Amino acid sequence: MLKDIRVSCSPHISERLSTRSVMIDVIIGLAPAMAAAGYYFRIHALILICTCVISSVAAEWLCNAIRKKPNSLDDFSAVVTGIILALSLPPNLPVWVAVIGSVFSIAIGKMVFGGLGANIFNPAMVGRTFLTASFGVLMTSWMVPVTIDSEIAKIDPDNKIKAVAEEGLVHARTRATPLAWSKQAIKSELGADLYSEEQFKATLTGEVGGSLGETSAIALLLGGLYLLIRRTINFHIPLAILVSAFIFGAIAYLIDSYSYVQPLYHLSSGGLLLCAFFIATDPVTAPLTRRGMWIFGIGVGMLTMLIRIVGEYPEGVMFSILLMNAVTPLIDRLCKRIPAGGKPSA
Amino acid sequence: MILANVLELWSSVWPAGVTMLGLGSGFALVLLIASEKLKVTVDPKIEQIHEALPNLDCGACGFAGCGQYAKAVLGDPELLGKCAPGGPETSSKIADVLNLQVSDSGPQQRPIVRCRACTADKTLYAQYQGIQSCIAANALANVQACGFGCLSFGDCTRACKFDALHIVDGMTIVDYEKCTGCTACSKACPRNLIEMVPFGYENMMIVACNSKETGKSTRSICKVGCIGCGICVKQTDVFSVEDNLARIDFTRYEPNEQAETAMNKCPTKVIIYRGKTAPEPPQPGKKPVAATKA
Amino acid sequence: MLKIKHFIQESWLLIVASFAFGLLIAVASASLDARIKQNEKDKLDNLMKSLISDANDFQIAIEQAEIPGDRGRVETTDVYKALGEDGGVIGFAFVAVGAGFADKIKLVIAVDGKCEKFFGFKVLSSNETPGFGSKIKDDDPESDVDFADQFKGAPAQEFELIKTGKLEVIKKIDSQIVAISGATVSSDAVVKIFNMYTDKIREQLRQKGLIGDGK
Amino acid sequence: MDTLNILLMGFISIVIINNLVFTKFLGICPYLGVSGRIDMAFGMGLAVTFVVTLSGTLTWMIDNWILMKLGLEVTRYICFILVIAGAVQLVEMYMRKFFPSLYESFGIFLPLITTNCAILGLCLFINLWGINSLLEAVVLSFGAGIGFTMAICIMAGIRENLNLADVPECLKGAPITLITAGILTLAFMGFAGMIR
Amino acid sequence: MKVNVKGRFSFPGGIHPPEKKDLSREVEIQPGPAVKEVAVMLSQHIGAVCQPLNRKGDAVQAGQKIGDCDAFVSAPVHSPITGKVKEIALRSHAVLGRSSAIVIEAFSYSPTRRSYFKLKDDFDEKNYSAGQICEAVRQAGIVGMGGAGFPTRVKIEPNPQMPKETLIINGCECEPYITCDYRIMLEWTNQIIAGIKLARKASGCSQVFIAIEGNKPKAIEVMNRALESFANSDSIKVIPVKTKYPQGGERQLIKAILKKDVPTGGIPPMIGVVVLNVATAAAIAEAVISDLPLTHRVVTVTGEAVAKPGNYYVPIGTSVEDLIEFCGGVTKKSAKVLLGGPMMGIAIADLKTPITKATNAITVLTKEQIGRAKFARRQTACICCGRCLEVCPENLNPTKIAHAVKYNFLDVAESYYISACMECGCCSYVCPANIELTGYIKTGKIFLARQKKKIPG
Amino acid sequence: MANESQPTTGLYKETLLAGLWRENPVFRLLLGMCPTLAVTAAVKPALTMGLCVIFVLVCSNIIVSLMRNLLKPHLRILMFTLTIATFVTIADLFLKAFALTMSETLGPYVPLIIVNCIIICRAEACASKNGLIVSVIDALGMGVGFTLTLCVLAAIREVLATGMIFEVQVMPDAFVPWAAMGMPVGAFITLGLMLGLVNLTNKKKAKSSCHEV
Ligand SMILES: Cc1cc2nc3c(=O)[nH]c(=O)nc-3n(C[C@H](O)[C@H](O)[C@H](O)COP(=O)(O)O)c2cc1C
Ligand SMILES: Cc1cc2nc3c(=O)[nH]c(=O)nc-3n(C[C@H](O)[C@H](O)[C@H](O)COP(=O)(O)O)c2cc1C
Ligand SMILES: Cc1cc2nc3c(=O)[nH]c(=O)nc-3n(C[C@H](O)[C@H](O)[C@H](O)COP(=O)(O)O)c2cc1C
Ligand SMILES: Cc1cc2nc3c(=O)[nH]c(=O)nc-3n(C[C@H](O)[C@H](O)[C@H](O)CO)c2cc1C
Ligand code: SF4
Ligand code: SF4
Ligand code: SF4
Ligand code: SF4
Ligand code: FES
Repeated sequence: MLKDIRVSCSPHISERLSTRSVMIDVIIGLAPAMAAAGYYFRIHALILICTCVISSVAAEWLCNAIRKKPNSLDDFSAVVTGIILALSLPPNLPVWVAVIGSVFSIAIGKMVFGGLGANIFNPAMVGRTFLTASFGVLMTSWMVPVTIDSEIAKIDPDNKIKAVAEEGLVHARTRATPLAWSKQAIKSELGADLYSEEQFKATLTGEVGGSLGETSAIALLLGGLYLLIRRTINFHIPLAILVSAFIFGAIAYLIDSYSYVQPLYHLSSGGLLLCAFFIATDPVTAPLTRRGMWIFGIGVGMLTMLIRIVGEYPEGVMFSILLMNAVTPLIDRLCKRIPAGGKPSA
Repeated sequence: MILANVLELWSSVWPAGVTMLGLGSGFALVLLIASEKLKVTVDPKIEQIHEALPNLDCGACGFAGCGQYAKAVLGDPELLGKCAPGGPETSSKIADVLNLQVSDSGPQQRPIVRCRACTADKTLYAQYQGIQSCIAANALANVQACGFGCLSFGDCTRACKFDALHIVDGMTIVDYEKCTGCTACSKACPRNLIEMVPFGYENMMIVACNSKETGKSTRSICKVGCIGCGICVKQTDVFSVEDNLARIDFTRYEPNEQAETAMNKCPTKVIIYRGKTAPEPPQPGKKPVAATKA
Repeated sequence: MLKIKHFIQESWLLIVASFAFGLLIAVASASLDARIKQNEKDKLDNLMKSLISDANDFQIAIEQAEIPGDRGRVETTDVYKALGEDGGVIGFAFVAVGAGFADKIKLVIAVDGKCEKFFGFKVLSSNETPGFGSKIKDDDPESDVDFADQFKGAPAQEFELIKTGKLEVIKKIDSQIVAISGATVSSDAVVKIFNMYTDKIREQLRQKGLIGDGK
Repeated sequence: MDTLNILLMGFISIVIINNLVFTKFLGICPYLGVSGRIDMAFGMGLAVTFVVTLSGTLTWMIDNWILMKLGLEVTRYICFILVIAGAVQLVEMYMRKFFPSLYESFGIFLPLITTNCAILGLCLFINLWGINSLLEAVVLSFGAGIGFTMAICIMAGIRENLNLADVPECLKGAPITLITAGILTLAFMGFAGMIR
Repeated sequence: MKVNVKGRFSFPGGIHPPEKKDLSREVEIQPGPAVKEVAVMLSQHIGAVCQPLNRKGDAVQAGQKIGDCDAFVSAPVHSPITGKVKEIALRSHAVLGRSSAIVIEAFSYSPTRRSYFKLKDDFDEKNYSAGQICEAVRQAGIVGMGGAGFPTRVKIEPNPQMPKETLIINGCECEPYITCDYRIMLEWTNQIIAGIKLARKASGCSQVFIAIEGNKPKAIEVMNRALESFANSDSIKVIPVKTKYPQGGERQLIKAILKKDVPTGGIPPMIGVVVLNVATAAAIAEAVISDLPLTHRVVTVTGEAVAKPGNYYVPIGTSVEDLIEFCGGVTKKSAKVLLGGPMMGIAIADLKTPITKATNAITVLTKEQIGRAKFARRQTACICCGRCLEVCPENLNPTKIAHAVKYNFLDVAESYYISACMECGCCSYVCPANIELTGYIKTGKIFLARQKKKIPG
Repeated sequence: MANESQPTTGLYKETLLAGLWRENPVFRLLLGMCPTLAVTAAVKPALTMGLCVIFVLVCSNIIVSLMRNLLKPHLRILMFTLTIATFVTIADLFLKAFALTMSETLGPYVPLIIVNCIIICRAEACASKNGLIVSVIDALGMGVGFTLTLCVLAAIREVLATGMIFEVQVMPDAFVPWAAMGMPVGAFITLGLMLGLVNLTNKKKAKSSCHEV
């Protein structure tokens, strides 16, 4: 009668969802940011994104080949890592640096832990941090968007735009990066009010210097919204990050509104939005439970602002991500779920 | 001249010497008193093991110092060999201490696998997709037609710490050279196919089947299953048949003519030898496909 | 009595050994001590000499000068005077300490005999990140300007750290110091150390009458 | 107020910014060895905190009040190590005899840390940094212990997770722990320069 | 214990798989095949196995008791047909593997539409004492027909240590595909209510809730109407619960209706609740009032691969093969045969497996459907997305437990409360990485049980 | 361990080689990790450190071996510590006198040799049980093994972090140094990967204990 039947454990049906579809969703969510990057940085964006994706994928393939494990490229997670890494790098980064970063991300950040799902730290951030530590100068040299008239942009001969303090009010959009500017304002006691309305608008559209994918707040919000609607990510982590960062920024602003920028500027500039929607939400490295996600998000937000405000670096996103990744196992342990019926008495 | 030099040296050197002397003797005294006054009695076994250890308290074993490791090893001999500084030498010493507890009387217990169906002998009703473990597969009725035979997913081979079990062409084969008789495999098998029996001889005769089906239904699903026909019982009373399945009383088994006859007369050739030098088991009827290494 | 005997029995080896080792160390120390002291002095001398190339000899001018630092700490340092060919004082040098990016930075700073101009500084010890903060001591062969060069001949007054990278600003010797890009903190630390010591040292030199009080 | 400030800053600095494990490479052996399980790691951390506070204080006193006064700095290393070893051994025996439950929870780790560089290292660093008040020495020593506890607990959490992952066979155990520690140091760089 | 009937009766977690009930929802209960042979398993319930009361060759009457056991937690089995005992042999059992069954060859069996259950006009549960009801239930061999097969007598018998207050009648039928309870509620309404009253009487409960999922409005209506027309049914309420899987799980049902949690590792009577399936209630009525043992049951035969899906009233012991054959055989597409629904049902390989008292459905899935389910598709590693945590009705951490089992850290699995899992399958259903979480958890539970059994011995 | 009465050249060779590879203190015993990580930013300090360790190891093994029959159990470890601390102090003094820069670079890691588990481990495992010659050879083997490992690690790091080795440029001019390799990260990750590589080379047939699907 029946010849070709199968047996297996229940359940025998499942939702139409796969790791690959989740990853593709993330790529779609990143598309607006990539488009914005492409618009503002043109060929630089294309080169950087392609380099990172290709070398990430190649590195993953190689690692699997070395371990004689089945190929795992079709889950697309390496592509996501590549894109996120690219979006967090300065647009004019030399290609070879991007290759080193991608290979480090995948090999040390992911594959040595056992590949997809096993990594403790966010691979892209591991790569970026390594690059920052290794090639600090290259990693902090920013270019202005090509859409800005070169007449206005006072680009130094060596193409490193260090904000020129003595010229006072430089054209808002040509300052290094919004955060670097605000940091410098604190240090040189120029006062953060130089951080103008115009600049804030520029951070929304993205016509500012900065990492490839972080400049346009609107594009990031759009992508984040897509992920939220698709339920690829939960709202907990982004909300916790943005709210805690805002509160922290607000406290600093209230204490000294002369040297610290308005909290809203903090949200719109730098990698915070990219982080909140795409990086901190990396499910692998974030806590599993809702309560854990709140703690994680608040931690990321607070650490980011702590580093931005008190620390040495203008941007704290990648460090706070890695730090919170490190304590994620502890958070998960702390937020261990208790069965619905309470702990068994025995 | 030299004397003067020496004296001069001495004069600059003595404070250090004396300080050290004071320190040294002070510590010696305190430690001596402490070691006698604050002595805590512990299990002599632990003490023995502790003594065998290098006492470096380096933590390489993953425990909080040698004392803790000693305690742990006593409880769980599988932890043996974790002391990197001590090396194999220390391990063997600890093993000696531990072995004092093991009484060895009677023949060694060794596992036998009571199923000899190779892949070709088995009948399948369906294809199993899922977790590749015997326990998981056994939870589903009739993953194989025979509800008693070896599932060949190798839970037992994973349980064996000594690499003494292998799945060859769907059969679980014990490597009696490597086997230490630790019983881990017999505990692991969800179908209770692996039985620890006293190996009175180098090779033991076993009934390599576990099927309690009636002869007819056994025959319909397995070429090498015991059909409970009772021919073997007629040869020697070492055999008995219960629940359609022949068994051997291993405590009374000895290699002799009758047993040999029983083995040869078994219609499905389910009585075979197992042991270090056991001959290849005979094949009933048509030869199955040559055993390919799994 | 028995107890003492027991003690001796158990511990004589340790006691003897500690005594012997104590002596051994002391002997080693005694024989190497002079050299060690000399080494340290040589190192300092060399650094000071490289700053004040005309100096023939260095002598302690102020012993344990006290410099009040951050948060109520007090640093102490010896101030050396550099003697020229003619035996006249041609400059002063001292070791200055301050917090850098990673750890403390120790500098040797030299000023001229009137405490008006700096001869510059050398790094005695620092633990700044290689490639970043370590540039305060490296003479970077690639760049045509050197961070340390900005201090050579600079007036002995408050320095100001700025971040502009224009070559003219760097080349200009004045009280504006351009930070090393990527190592603002370390640059700032050096400037802070200068600012912290300069006035205090001048004050003390003046008190001791080693320099005139006219500016 | 100033003193308090110094103490507080010193404490924070040694816990996170100049963490012994991440920046000074001290105490790596137990960090690799005893970080397999969180409860063990925590016990180890407590024990280190206790011992490091004790020995940091003791050695500072001996150094400043005896050795420096007598000009016997050459014997510093010997004195330090003897004080540490002796004190630890005594405390361990004492605890074992009179507080067995306390001993079970963290006393068992005591012997393990005599040969741990974090202890001696900290005493040496305190000397090297020229800490000249007893209070500061105590706070720094305590902070060092807390920093170690934090580091080893984080690592233990991570390793418990890695148990349930498909780490390449050849990297299991110490290698992956080292790599993780490497990335952790990268992460902790974020705090660099926060307090000077 | 006031109940807010208006609230949204639901529980945290759960999933919404496609219902697929249309296949057999509107098909009335029909007589099953004319079987020639039935195999009555000696163990159809949780508890002690029955001993056969007959020998090979004995003739047996329909309704005759053919297996019994003295143990408290057990239930006798009866022959559904008149015939001859052919043999006592091993048959496949969905849970127990190979297990003994009494094989009865029918002299003649012609299935008839089950005669309509007539509730006598003078029916009043007060005419029966609690003891009488319990004994009748036991003698009729009634076990839970909702799936687990726990002897019903044990459930309803008053227990002084755990006084029962609430009786919940489980008409949720949350599993996709299955419709037998729905049909029973529509067609045997009065019988169910009589059964409920008897069960209430026997267990001494003061209030009764009939839980029906919101996607069965007709059943709710019919039930409500029947209650109105019945005397003495004011303490019985129909509660429309949220449509969601596994709403029918008793712990979830109790949570939804009473907002109470059954203690982990505990059973509902600990908080004074009894949960009975609607079919069980109907069986109670039949047993007590008409003195009929449990020999037949309604089975839904369904699935896209079945030619004639429907609900059939069949003798217990009928083989799956016969039943599927009766429904027009299976089409070529069929690839998986399940006893039960697709979420909790057990896949069987041996189609000779007989139906037991707890078998509520036979679902035959097509290749295309199982292709879309786990196993066939590529698995990846867990991406820790947390979906499995979100849907777990027991508030567990399925991925941790499953991975602990996979990597052989059973103590870790235990520390994450592996034993609290009810194997509902929600976690596997949603996992984007296609990990067989439920399978691993099941494996781990078996493993632990083996370990526990071995260690003291 | 060796029986002292009949030492053979083979045994000596065996002992020597054991320290170099088979029982390499860093790779196999995982001991003395702190200096391994701390001093390997460049080859020079690594080599200096290694030499110091060899010196201390040999001296303390000699002393312990000579005293081995006089040791009392409760004072044994104290005795070892004392011996080692003495020689470390001497080594430190020598460094200060003859290699001031190195002494400054190594800083407190020289005195930390006292607690380096390798030395106390060899004292315990070898010297306190063996005769003079075996102990010395063992010390040399272990010490050289340690030093070589340190140097390899340091070489990798120095080349990548500065493009130089022994402060001599070896990489092409276009090479941009990877500053991170000179930082703690570099130390941890390089050593981790090296350990992995070593494990790989002598990997025995390892069985995975999980139920793979
Ligand atoms: C996800 C992400 C993380 C980042 N993390 C950091 C960081 O931790 N440190 C940093 O200096 N820049 C980081 N950046 C870059 C900053 O957002 C921004 O471009 C930088 O602050 C520019 O200022 P800078 O020199 O002046 O550093 C990150 C960018 C992204 C997109
Ligand atoms: C790995 C790393 C190490 C650093 N080390 C130093 C350092 O030693 N000294 C320093 O002043 N800045 C150091 N920095 C950079 C500072 O944190 C900060 O970004 C810099 O002072 C900003 O200066 P800029 O505006 O000139 O770029 C380091 C940065 C990184 C990423
Ligand atoms: C996940 C799950 C789903 C269940 N769904 C139902 C259901 O839909 N209908 C039902 O009657 N019982 C269902 N049950 C069984 C009930 O939990 C419970 O055992 C039953 O209602 C008790 O009644 P019984 O003893 O009469 O079978 C389910 C159990 C589980 C674990
Ligand atoms: C919502 C979401 C966010 C992700 N973010 C990152 C990321 O920030 N960095 C990264 O390397 N991979 C990211 N990934 C991809 C993937 O999870 C990651 O490569 C794993 O950490 C690899 O194990 C993301 C995936 C998802 C679904
Ligand atoms: S598990 Fe033990 S008894 Fe079984 S084969 Fe291996 S060594 Fe022998
Ligand atoms: S003997 Fe048992 S455990 Fe081993 S493979 Fe066969 S069924 Fe599995
Ligand atoms: S199968 Fe178990 S773990 Fe999974 S959702 Fe259901 S109760 Fe939770
Ligand atoms: S649903 Fe699957 S992928 Fe997501 S956390 Fe659970 S097991 Fe992992
Ligand atoms: S070498 Fe530092 S703790 Fe062992």
